Amino acid sequence: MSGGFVPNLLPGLAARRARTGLGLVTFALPLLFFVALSIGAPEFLGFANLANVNSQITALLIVSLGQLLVALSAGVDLSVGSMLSLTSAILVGVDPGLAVPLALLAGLAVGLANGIGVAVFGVHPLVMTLAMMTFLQGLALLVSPVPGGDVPDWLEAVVRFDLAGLPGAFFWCLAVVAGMALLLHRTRFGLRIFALGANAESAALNGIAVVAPQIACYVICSLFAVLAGMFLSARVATGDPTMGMPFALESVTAIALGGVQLAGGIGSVTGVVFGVLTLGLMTNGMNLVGISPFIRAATTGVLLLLAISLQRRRFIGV
Amino acid sequence: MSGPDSAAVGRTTIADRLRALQGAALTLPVAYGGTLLLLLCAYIARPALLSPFLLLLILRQAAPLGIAVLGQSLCMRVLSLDLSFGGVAMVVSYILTAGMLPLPDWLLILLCLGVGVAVGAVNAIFITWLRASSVIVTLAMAMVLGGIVIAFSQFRAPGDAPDLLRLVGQARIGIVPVAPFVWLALLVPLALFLRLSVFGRHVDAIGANPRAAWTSGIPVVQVIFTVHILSATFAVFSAFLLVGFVGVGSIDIGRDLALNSLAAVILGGVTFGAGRGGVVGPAIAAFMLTFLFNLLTSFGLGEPGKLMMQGAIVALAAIAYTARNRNRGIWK
Amino acid sequence: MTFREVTKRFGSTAALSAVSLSGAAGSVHAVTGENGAGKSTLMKLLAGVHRPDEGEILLDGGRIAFAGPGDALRAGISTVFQELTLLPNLSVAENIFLGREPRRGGLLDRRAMRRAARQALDRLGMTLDVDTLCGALSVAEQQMVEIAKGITADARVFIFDEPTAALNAPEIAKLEALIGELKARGRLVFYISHRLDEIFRFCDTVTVLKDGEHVATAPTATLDHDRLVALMVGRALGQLYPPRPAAPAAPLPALQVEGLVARDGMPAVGFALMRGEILGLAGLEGQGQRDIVRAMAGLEAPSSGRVALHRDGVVHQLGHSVVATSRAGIGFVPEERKTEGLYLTLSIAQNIALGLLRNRRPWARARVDQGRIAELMAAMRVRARDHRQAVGTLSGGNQQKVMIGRWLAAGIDVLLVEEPTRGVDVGAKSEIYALLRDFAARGGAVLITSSELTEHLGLCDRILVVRGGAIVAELEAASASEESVMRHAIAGTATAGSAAA
Amino acid sequence: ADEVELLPDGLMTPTTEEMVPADKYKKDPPWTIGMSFGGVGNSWIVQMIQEAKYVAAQNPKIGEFIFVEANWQPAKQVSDMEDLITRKVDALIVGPIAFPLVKTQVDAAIAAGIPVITFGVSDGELNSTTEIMGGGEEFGRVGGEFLRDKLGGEGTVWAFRGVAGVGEETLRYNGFVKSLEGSDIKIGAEVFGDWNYAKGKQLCENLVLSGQPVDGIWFSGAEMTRACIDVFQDTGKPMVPMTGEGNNGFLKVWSESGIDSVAPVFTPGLGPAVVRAAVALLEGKPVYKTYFSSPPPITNANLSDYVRDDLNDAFWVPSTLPEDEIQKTFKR
Ligand SMILES: Nc1ncnc2c1ncn2[C@@H]1O[C@H](COP(=O)(O)OP(=O)(O)OP(=O)(O)O)[C@@H](O)[C@H]1O
Ligand SMILES: Nc1ncnc2c1ncn2[C@@H]1O[C@H](COP(=O)(O)OP(=O)(O)OP(=O)(O)O)[C@@H](O)[C@H]1O
Ligand SMILES: [Mg+2]
Ligand SMILES: [Mg+2]
Repeated sequence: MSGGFVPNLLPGLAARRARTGLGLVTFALPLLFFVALSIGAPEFLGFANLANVNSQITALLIVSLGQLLVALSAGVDLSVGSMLSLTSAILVGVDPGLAVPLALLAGLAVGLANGIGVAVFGVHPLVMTLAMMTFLQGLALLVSPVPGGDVPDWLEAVVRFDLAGLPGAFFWCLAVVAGMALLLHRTRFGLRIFALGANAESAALNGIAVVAPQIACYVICSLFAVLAGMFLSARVATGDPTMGMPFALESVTAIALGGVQLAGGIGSVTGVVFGVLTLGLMTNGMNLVGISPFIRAATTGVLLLLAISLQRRRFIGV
Repeated sequence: MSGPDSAAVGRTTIADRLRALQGAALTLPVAYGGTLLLLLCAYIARPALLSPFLLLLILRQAAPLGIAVLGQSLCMRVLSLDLSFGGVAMVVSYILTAGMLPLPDWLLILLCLGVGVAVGAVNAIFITWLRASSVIVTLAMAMVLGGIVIAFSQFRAPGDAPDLLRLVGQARIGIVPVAPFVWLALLVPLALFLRLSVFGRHVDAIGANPRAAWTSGIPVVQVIFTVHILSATFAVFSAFLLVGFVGVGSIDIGRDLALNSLAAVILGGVTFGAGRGGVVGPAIAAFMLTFLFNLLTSFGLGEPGKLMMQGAIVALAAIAYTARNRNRGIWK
Repeated sequence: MTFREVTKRFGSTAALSAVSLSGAAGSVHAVTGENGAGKSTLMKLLAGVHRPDEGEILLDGGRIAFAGPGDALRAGISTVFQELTLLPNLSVAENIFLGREPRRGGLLDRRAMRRAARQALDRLGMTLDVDTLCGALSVAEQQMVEIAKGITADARVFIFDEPTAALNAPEIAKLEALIGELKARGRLVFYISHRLDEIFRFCDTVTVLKDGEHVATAPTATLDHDRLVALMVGRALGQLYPPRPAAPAAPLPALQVEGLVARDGMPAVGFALMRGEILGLAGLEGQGQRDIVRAMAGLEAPSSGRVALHRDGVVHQLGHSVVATSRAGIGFVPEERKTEGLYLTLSIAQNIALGLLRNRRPWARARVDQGRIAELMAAMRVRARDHRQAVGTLSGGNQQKVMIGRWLAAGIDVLLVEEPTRGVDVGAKSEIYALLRDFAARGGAVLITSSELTEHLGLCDRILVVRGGAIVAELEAASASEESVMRHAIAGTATAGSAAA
Repeated sequence: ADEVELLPDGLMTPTTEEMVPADKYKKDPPWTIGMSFGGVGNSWIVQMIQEAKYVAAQNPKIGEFIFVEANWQPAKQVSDMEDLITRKVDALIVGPIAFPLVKTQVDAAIAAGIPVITFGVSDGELNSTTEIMGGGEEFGRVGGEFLRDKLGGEGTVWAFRGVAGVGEETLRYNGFVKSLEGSDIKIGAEVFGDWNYAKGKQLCENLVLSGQPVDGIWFSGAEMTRACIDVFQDTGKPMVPMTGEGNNGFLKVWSESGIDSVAPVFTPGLGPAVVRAAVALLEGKPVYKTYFSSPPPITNANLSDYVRDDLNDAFWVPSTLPEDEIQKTFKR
């Protein structure tokens, strides 16, 4: 297996790509879907449909950007889905005036618990967040056992507006992408996350704190999940204690499609945007093309395998 | 002066030995302590659960998870993951119970094992040759497998399980159910093989440093291949027991297998990347989780309370375990 | 700055016992001693990595207690650690300024960072692109970046823990000049090295540690090479290099390399490695020695060319895979022991046992002779608590011994070694040399690359000089000199076209 | 007016006087009809969809019948509906995970001139054109009253619920709880078996094992009753009254074991009913605002009229499929 490990020598561009994890496939795949759908489904390029796609991917994008941060720090957060559900439950389950602050507070607490468990006590992130996922799912069902209730009006207004003909979701995407890009690429904090994700021990020998930033990653990730929960609840205009269930694995899938390495230190906001887009186009495309629901799961799986196998990362790993 | 001195020496050696003993106890996987604690809880609150008859039945319930855990722990020892268990279980359940293939039962069973090997091999091809992320590969594999079953079955519930598997899944000798013996029959040889064979050493090496294993000529790719094939095969056995126990086919059989096995493996003391971890710890952890589900159901907390307790207990167990072993790290 | 009676224990091993030492501003203080003597541990106490179990550390008369490396940095102590600490996914500039990134308006000021990084590299005479990711650098380049990082810190105390283990003479000269500058600016420099000539060249005072205890501190001027070695090793050391046996009349080839193009764009090389000989691939840093060795070991697929193993009159063409080459009987010792060489979390015994099991089938019984492991550990003088100690907790030099020992145990024909004695003390060096010579004498063949020219001259039988990926000269080590090798290694001076066949 | 018959034999009755104005949604064929359903995963839903598809396929005026399911994911259902509206279906059938989730999309469809047929009774929560349902509180009440009757108004019962958080599930449970009001029956344990045989079996075993007292069991339907009967038989626990549903597998076990039970009827014919309603709207025929299906339950007395020994366990009664279709898909 001569290809098992790529040599240490990567010239300029390739070297830079080594940090972002971006490859040709990252861009080519959604582009391919886009072109194929433009040709194959007449409704696809309609403004209404593109706006739909935009709204449909926004929640996943928000969650995935949070997941990206945790993944860069060499962790993973499986509790994002339940956090989203809990947010949704809180939004309709408590006094409307308290709902949003309470949801944010919950996000903060969950992120702290995850982060402290992982960074201070050294629990494996998969176990810590899996346990948290179960716990939060229970809590969400406790707060609001069945779907229903009303989301605060102002929140709906903040999500479902149109500006200059563009849907509100578009601006949400813009804001979170810009925010995360700024945090990751233009602050000390961002740079240090890349550093400690690649090798926490070396990073610490370089004199940077490793525990607090790691906790911060989990907190920010949870808060992003809360944000996604607020967006999604406002979008469907009601609460649902199981709304977030698919998001845990989908967000991990999306970032992996975007070239982010779960081992830490490699990934980019751009990649995540394209990863989310890939998944979004897959779902929308299957609805438009009218693929039978009975072969949909298999189709998604095959497309995923295809996408992932084209990436050929540097090392074998999780 | 010499008197107290030598006494002090004697004391320290005893203390040392005690400390060593305590150290050994502390490095035991969390599953051991956790199981004891749960048994204690049951003793106080639900003594009915501790009757031998019921304990044995719980053991039977734990067997499918326990077998899946064998595969998962192997994967994690070579820094990989296998989340395709649910998909494998669906395929097995469908092949065995849908009656679409007019084959005798034993051939169906062989066919399932063949499918397991194939699934493991495909997983491994993606993970090694194409160097794709094992999380995504096996998740996608689960989707594909489940999707194929859905496409074929159109969600129709399949028919009855083969008699042989029903027998194994449900039969008892006296009060002792048979299923745990299947578990043991897979666990013991695997544990021995890993402990005694060159293969086991290679697994340790790859877990400790895959790059070093590669540069020193250990057949990393073959080992990962074998591990994934074994893992998928164990998933097939796990599904055999599930199908046999349920007695009829079911679409979403084994849905929780992947994530529960993951939790059990880690609670059982297998760590990513340390080249450490046995087979017994995860097995105990599989029992612990199953016992926990039973205990929580018996408390009648309702779904929310049950989920919250389950999450809190797993998290606290993991924290307690790693916190004790904290000072074994690099930072002192 | 003063260490007062510091003691540091790891479990039951005492890495340092009651060591006292002080260093004055404006001086260069060498710390030396055998592998595992406690040098790095002592420095790590100062760098905030470890905290002393007993005793205290005083800086300007005040007692210091650091919670971590960050505190030490902020207190003005800059450290170049023995293990490389560069992050592979950060650029050179980012690595140099990690932890003290320049900011403007609260955001990273990448422009300023790159400019300052450029300047730092210039001081070291390096022409690296500051945007290159460090994962793409060779070990020597990484070491230089580490030095750049250490030197740009605005610190009062500078620690260099074996900065030159992977460096060549010209780079060492650069470092010497920089350390001279620091000294002139009134800084205190702690300098650790196993290269004794450097100690005499750079340092004012030298402290010798042995088994975690302080042996002596003396001005370098009052010592000479032999006395220093005697202090370190506790005995007079005879010949560092084992005697060369007489060349056999009709040498048998072990490895035959033909038309090997290790990487696209490199010239083809061809040479034979004989049984019983130690062959050196010499040359300046980054001239392609590494690519040639790695292609031979099967780690990287060459663009073209063949490598054949001769055994018992039979020629085996080797495939391009590490599994195949190692099965055929070729061992490879990489220069980066932490990432590519060792299983740090496994014990010494497990590491060595993996060598012993090299050619066994996966299903075979993994029983190894524990006696053999003990024997090897003794022969290599591995300083460890016992064979169960995790390799990751050994001192650097002892790790190197375990890595070489693993291959010596593996029953192989050919050993390809990158930097055989990186970070190894003089005493252990002579042991490793003797082991390699012994291996060759028993019919094996050894190929080494080394940044230490004297090692080539002392250990090897033959030296191939590599420049620009081509073999430009073949020299008999016995008759070669540093000048003659350098003449071929530096472009322009040697007559081109004298490439060996 | 000539009333549209959505289902024969009194299976379906309008529950309001209010009608959709004739011709309001009249359109020329061929039509595209879209159906978004919350999810599939049990054999009742599968049969319901199969029957709907069969009716659609038989009707030459329906050019395309698009069925999408959301895998019980609210966000996906909303997206599915958006996509269907974008595809400009002529009529939209929606079986919502919960009513509030789809309110916006229903409004959007109505605004776009697409009639919306809701699978469920939203009591005005949705602006659907027409709403069609069965089961619901009535389903739960039938079971509850049966138990109340059998237990003489006192004792402890277990409640086996469906998928947590699904509207229909909550309705059934509420109906059950209401029917117990004023009696001395208390609910000793409450679990969510996801309407699934395998999960129901595991949970029932857990409850039986933990030695909880039980005098009767209420089921939210589907295949859980059969699972529980199997567990009681396996463990040798004396049978207690259990409620069931019109599932052939259960009916067979019921008639063989001769236990006391009742089966509320929840017909898969609801599938064809919503399709016929859509067709009627597009044809411009008069359609009532709401319909409900609550035929009398199956009891020990009329059990033999329903049980079909020649068909497999996945068959649900009463079905609207013609006999040859039934034979084709449900033959043992
Ligand atoms: N918990 C956090 N969440 C979000 N951003 C953070 C967090 N902690 C730090 N940052 C960001 O990371 C950057 C670095 O902050 P930090 O306080 O670590 O710098 P510093 O090294 O202390 O710098 P200085 O010495 O100049 O104060 C800042 O831009 C800050 O906004
Ligand atoms: N983290 C640790 N855990 C346990 N033992 C350790 C640890 N770090 C160092 N040691 C032990 O402490 C002793 C001193 O090690 P140290 O690294 O200071 O040696 P050194 O003098 O730097 O050697 P070298 O020249 O090989 O670098 C060694 O015996 C080593 O095994
Ligand atoms: Mg600050
Ligand atoms: Mg050292």
